[in-house]
Amino acid sequence: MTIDIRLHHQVSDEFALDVSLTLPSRGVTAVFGRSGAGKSTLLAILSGLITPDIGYIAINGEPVVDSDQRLCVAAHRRRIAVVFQDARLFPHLTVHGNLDYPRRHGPARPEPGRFDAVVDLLGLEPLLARRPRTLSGGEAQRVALGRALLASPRLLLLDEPLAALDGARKDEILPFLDRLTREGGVPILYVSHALDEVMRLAGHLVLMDHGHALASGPIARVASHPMLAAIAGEAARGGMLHLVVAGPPDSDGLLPLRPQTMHGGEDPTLHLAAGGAPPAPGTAVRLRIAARDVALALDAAALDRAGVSIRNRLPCLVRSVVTEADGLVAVTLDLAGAEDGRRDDVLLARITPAAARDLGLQPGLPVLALIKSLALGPV
Amino acid sequence: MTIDIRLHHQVSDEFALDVSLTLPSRGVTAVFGRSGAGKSTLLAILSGLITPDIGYIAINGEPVVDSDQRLCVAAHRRRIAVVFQDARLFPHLTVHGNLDYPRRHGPARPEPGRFDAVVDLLGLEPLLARRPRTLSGGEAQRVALGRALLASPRLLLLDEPLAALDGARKDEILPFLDRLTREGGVPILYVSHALDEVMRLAGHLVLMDHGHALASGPIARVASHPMLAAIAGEAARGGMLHLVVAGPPDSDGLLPLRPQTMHGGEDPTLHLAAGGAPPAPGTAVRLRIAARDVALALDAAALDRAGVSIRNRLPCLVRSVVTEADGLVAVTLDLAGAEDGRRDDVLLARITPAAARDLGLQPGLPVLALIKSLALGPV
Amino acid sequence: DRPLLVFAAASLAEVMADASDGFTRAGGTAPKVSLAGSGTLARQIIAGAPATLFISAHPKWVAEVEKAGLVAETRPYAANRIVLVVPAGSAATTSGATTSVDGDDGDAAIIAMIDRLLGADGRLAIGDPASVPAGQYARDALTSLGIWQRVEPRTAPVENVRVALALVARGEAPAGIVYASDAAAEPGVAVLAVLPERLHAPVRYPAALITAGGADVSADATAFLDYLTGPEGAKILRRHGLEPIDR
Amino acid sequence: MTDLSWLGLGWLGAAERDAIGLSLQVAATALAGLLPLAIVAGWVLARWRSRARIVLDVIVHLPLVMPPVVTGYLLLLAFGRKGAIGSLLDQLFGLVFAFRWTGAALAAAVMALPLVVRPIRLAFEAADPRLNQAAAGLGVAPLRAFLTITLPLALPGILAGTILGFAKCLGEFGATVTFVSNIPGETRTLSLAVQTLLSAPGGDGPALRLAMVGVVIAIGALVLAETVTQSMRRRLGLSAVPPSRPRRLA
Amino acid sequence: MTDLSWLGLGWLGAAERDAIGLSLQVAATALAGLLPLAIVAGWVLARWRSRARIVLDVIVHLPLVMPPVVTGYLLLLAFGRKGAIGSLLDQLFGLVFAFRWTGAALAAAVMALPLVVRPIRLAFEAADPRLNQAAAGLGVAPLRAFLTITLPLALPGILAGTILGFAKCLGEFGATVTFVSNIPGETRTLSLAVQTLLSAPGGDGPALRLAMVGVVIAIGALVLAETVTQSMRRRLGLSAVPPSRPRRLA
Ligand SMILES: Nc1ncnc2c1ncn2[C@@H]1O[C@H](COP(=O)(O)OP(=O)(O)OP(=O)(O)O)[C@@H](O)[C@H]1O
Ligand SMILES: Nc1ncnc2c1ncn2[C@@H]1O[C@H](COP(=O)(O)OP(=O)(O)OP(=O)(O)O)[C@@H](O)[C@H]1O
Ligand code: MOO
Ligand SMILES: [Mg+2]
Ligand SMILES: [Mg+2]
Repeated sequence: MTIDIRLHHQVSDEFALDVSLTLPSRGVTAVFGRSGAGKSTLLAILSGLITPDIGYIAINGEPVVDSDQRLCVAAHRRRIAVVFQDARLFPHLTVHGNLDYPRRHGPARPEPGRFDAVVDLLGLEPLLARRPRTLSGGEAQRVALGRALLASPRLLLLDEPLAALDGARKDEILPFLDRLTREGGVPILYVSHALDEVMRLAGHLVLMDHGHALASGPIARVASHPMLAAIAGEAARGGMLHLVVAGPPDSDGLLPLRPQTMHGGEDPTLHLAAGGAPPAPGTAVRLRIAARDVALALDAAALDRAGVSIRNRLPCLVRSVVTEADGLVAVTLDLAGAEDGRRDDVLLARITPAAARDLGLQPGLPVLALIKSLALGPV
Repeated sequence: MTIDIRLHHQVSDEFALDVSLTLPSRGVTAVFGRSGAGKSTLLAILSGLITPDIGYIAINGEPVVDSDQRLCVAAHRRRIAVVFQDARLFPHLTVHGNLDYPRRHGPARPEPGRFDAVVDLLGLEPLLARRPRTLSGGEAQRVALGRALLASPRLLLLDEPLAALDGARKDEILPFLDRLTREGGVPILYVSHALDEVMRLAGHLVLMDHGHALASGPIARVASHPMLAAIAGEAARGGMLHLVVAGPPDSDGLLPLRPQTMHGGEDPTLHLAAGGAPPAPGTAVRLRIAARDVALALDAAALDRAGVSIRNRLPCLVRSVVTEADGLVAVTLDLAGAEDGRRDDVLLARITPAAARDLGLQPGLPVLALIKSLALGPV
Repeated sequence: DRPLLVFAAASLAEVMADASDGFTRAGGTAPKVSLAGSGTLARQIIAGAPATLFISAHPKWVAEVEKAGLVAETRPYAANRIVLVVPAGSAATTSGATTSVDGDDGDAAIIAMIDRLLGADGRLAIGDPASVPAGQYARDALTSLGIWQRVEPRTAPVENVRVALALVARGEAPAGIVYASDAAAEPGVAVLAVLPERLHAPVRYPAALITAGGADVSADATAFLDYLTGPEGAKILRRHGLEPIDR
Repeated sequence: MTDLSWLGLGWLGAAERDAIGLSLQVAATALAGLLPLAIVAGWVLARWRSRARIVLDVIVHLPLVMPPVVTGYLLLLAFGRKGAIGSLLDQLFGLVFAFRWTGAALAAAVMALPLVVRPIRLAFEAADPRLNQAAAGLGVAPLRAFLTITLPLALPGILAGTILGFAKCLGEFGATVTFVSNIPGETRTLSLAVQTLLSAPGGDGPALRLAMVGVVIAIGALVLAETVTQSMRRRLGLSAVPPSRPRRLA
Repeated sequence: MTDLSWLGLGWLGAAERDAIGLSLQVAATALAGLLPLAIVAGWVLARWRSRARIVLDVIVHLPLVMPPVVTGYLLLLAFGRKGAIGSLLDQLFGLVFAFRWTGAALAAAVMALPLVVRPIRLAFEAADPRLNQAAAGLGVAPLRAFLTITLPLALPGILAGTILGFAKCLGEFGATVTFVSNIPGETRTLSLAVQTLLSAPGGDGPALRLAMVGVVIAIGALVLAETVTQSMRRRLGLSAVPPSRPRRLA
């Protein structure tokens, strides 16, 4: 089940969108790229607001655009809801009217209680009687998101829907989107500049630049793409671990997690603040580990003696050691004991040259990756 | 030199803005608060777009609103430029026309070369001939920012100006804003939901909620306000250090920094990736240290033996140890040897209860704060 | 029978109002009277208007309708005169009563009078000769006097008698040539001279009974026309400054 | 004819009251027939890009460019009993315009056409097509989106056009009198009645008095329209609030 | 009078050519005088919140509501040589309207007033006041912001009003003939000339031919206005692009 996109569209003399992508039709696909890369244009073409000059677009094998067949399904028949960068609320309707619009005038038939659930999630209750013009920036974006959620779409396109929201609100909404796509089976294409947002949510990442898709693939693979850091800034660098919940939360409320691909060796259990509803033992989870959160150590026993507070210590092998332009040293790590073929699990650390020298880092060296448990974020 | 604000304004039956603030009229003041807290409304009142019901507003002692004196200076006479949440570009003018508008029709007389400098900084060169409607979200916001910068304002109000920008672009613009306010002496009021943005730039933080200013003060003080974490999410927690550049960058390109308030004891020098133009020795800098970037250790010698890659090790004393709602333990640290009165320097670490038990943490205990050098960010 | 719909020249508004009342009171069918410019009415009849009686301010429009084969019978109905008017109370009127200008030597007197009244930049208010019958008679009279070439640029040709009268009454124009009937009804003007009928075609209001595409002449229309041309009708005409035609 | 006794216009003669009632009837009929057409024309003019648009534009403006009498005369030729269209409509539907109040309504509608279409067109041009795009994304069909978004947003413009058209209907004279003559109780509208009074000497006073009745009716319509428009604009958050200006505080 | 020989209208008589030239002159003068007023009135109607606005609104609509002859008659009473305003203007500035082409222009301007004001008003209502706020933040004074932002943004509406007004000026008959009479070469505009031809039996053909000249002039103006408007809208990114519809690909 995939979303297939091959298209060429000349937007202006200077800018053309030219992409060829195969995206999973489950889960969240993040579209990441600098300002002006063509992300919004791509979304507009998918949703049918722009007809590409040439192209083929199919959702689960069902074509919606096919220039060979001279086919172009009308936007409203595609059932692809968009949350635009500008909220585009209907100014003559109240917030309630906006939220209810897809049901009243479109094909959406949300199950009973869904309206209230969405209103609740997005904190829209006090705004229901208001007109869009009086909403604050973040309020408007929440309403737009709610409206799209209530359209029961086949595919949801989000163009920076959380840019104007505070962190706490984001922390509420992101898990909901996650549930929507996992339980509701609605695939989401998610444009965002906030890489941590993306990383928490997306399983697939498309990296765009100048109208082209530089890379597209599982997030663990694309996360190490050199352009990502160039676009996202330092905060973007990092690795990815695939873990399994190893048991119930311990007495401190920390959830034990084990790498899926690691066999033998030292105890590689990580501990994560479990939060309200921890996943059941056996659940597979995926965690992004920012390079800034990873430190290295050589000697586990000495660590304990040193009284270091970092509990998550993952035995790894150095894959590569590269001195980068900014003077720091990038150390790529494989999990110790991982099968050779499985390289989806990867960790990145960035340390000072002095530390690299002192530790005598070189490919193949066994090291401990120290990861602050806090840095793991919610599942 | 301050900006004095005392005002009450009833926006609607449900919402009133009611604040009393004294802000520094130098540097960047961040206004932080959840969606709908009243940030944009506050900016609108300052800039003169809304006349408050009752109020007194003065910039450097010169009142612009004084309801006792029935005074309300017209918006265009205040010389307060605003970058709105929506870019509000003039649709009938090209990007060049928009940027040049304040000079052609207003009192702005930017020095020669400034236009090109701003265009350059914001990467607007290829857009100059374009009309606003054809710009991408991020492009429009950059133009709006450029237009405000070229209006040579007395005070600059920024309402989430970087929300639609990628990290790399932000990394370019933020230092420019910093220079603008420090060298140009233009104070900036900066609304943002991105706390790291705020923290990198602002010297003063106003925390808003439900139309009220919950807290206002130097960022080091307000950064530990409990509401901050509630609003900003986990990423917001952290501490603040005031440092002095201790010398030129070392052979690895790392800049040595020392706390201003620390005397005697172990060598507390921190090392920071220096970047392109490192500040001269003796320059005072301020760094925010996120709680997630701080680990603790007890024994320095054992650390070396353990081969831990973290080079920045700051001797501290535990001020408090608090187990928090999410199960983790918040450890507040004072720098060892700091004068008692000087508590602007503060570090926060969040560790697992198990680690806290193992380390035997309690107030007064000397510990080493381990800070990944990378986490310090630019000066 | 077709309803009694009368198309009458707008200048007959009051005459028609009185006549309708009188006819109805005398037991006749209440007529409906559509008042507009004679040309407009004629075109409408030709285009199939259900009029049963057409009273035109000028015989030529009846001729047009006749050409279309829609006229069953034409009868002369009323006569009018054209008069030279000045603002009431103006200096021109104080010199004496209405000048008699019926003799041949009268022509010179009229010419002198007009020249004097218009002075250097006054205008002579007349109906528009192109469209208003009163204006056509005025033009004919001035042509007969041999001064139309000279006076034409000094005329103010208006669409509507009402306006011509108002121009004179308010002194916008120092003089005007209008129907005697109109002058009689407007207290703001005084008649300086009645123009001799020999100077222009006689002012006649013909009445035509209309056959609508083969339909017979309406009995009601005939009865009403009889009333109009009868003694009652004559009284009404005189009351409004018009002359009945003796047959 | 509409009973207008409740208006308390007893000081007016029966004929005048007839004329007023007729004018209202004519205006209402003209607008009812015209509005759907004008909305379609306004939309086409606003959204079509074809060069052929200009043809429609010219047709819409014709009644304004030509002397009213010419328009009336052409109507007479086309829609008269003997006219090509008139005779056809008569045969097919028994619909007769000639010398009926229906013809007065037709003339008024034709003369009002350009005035009604332009504001509607401007309103459609001002309605943001991106909102329709948003609706399409929500699965709403274009026509439905037009009816539920574009049309409501264009309502102030439609109302503005209606008001201009209503005023024109009240004042229309030339085309009406030429097309359907000036028959009391049938085609003698307010405007024609005023003109009739005025064409007789001494009719100034009654004519102006009657003209004032038209003005009063128009004022009523204007006040109503303004009220509705303002409340619509207020709901859209567009109410006539000036760009906030400094105000001295109490 | 304007020399129109270059138009190649040799097939028209001198009188007709005079009428055409006069019509253009009258229309141009009327619009030149009317536009500034209409812009002010449109702005006031769009942005004032005072209830007194309705008074202005009624005044603006009056010429539409009243039969044209009444308007002309009232103009005559006020602006004639002996009229209160007319005599004053004559004494003060030697400005005479009565029986002059200037009076025809005045009549045309008055009759066009409601048609010109409404589109301008709608355009001002559609102009986003938040842009003026942005300008204020950049230190630009309100009047300057009006001239450099609101006015340019309202240009399509102003042009729309101008076109309606121009068409009305060409077609105006009733008020003009009543106010300044029908003097060849002085006040006999195209519309009056058409009417004159029409009021003689057999004048239909020439009348319609002359009316067509007016239509052709109007078409020229419409095409010009449309071209300008579309290029303005294109520059604003508002060009008549329909909400993107599915199109079959080549
Ligand atoms: N009508 C147009 N004419 C010219 N250029 C255009 C037009 N529309 C879009 N573009 C350009 O196409 C590029 C892609 O625009 P798009 O909106 O897809 O960018 P984006 O990736 O969404 O950027 P952002 O993150 O800033 O929103 C931009 O450089 C934009 O300036
Ligand atoms: N005209 C109005 N009527 C009613 N409520 C209003 C009106 N204008 C603003 N508000 C409310 O005032 C509050 C403050 O709005 P404001 O735009 O200042 O928020 P904000 O802090 O900027 O939020 P955001 O971060 O989402 O932009 C919001 O709850 C908003 O809904
Ligand atoms: O000028 Mo008109 O508009 O005669 O009817
Ligand atoms: Mg975009
Ligand atoms: Mg805001």
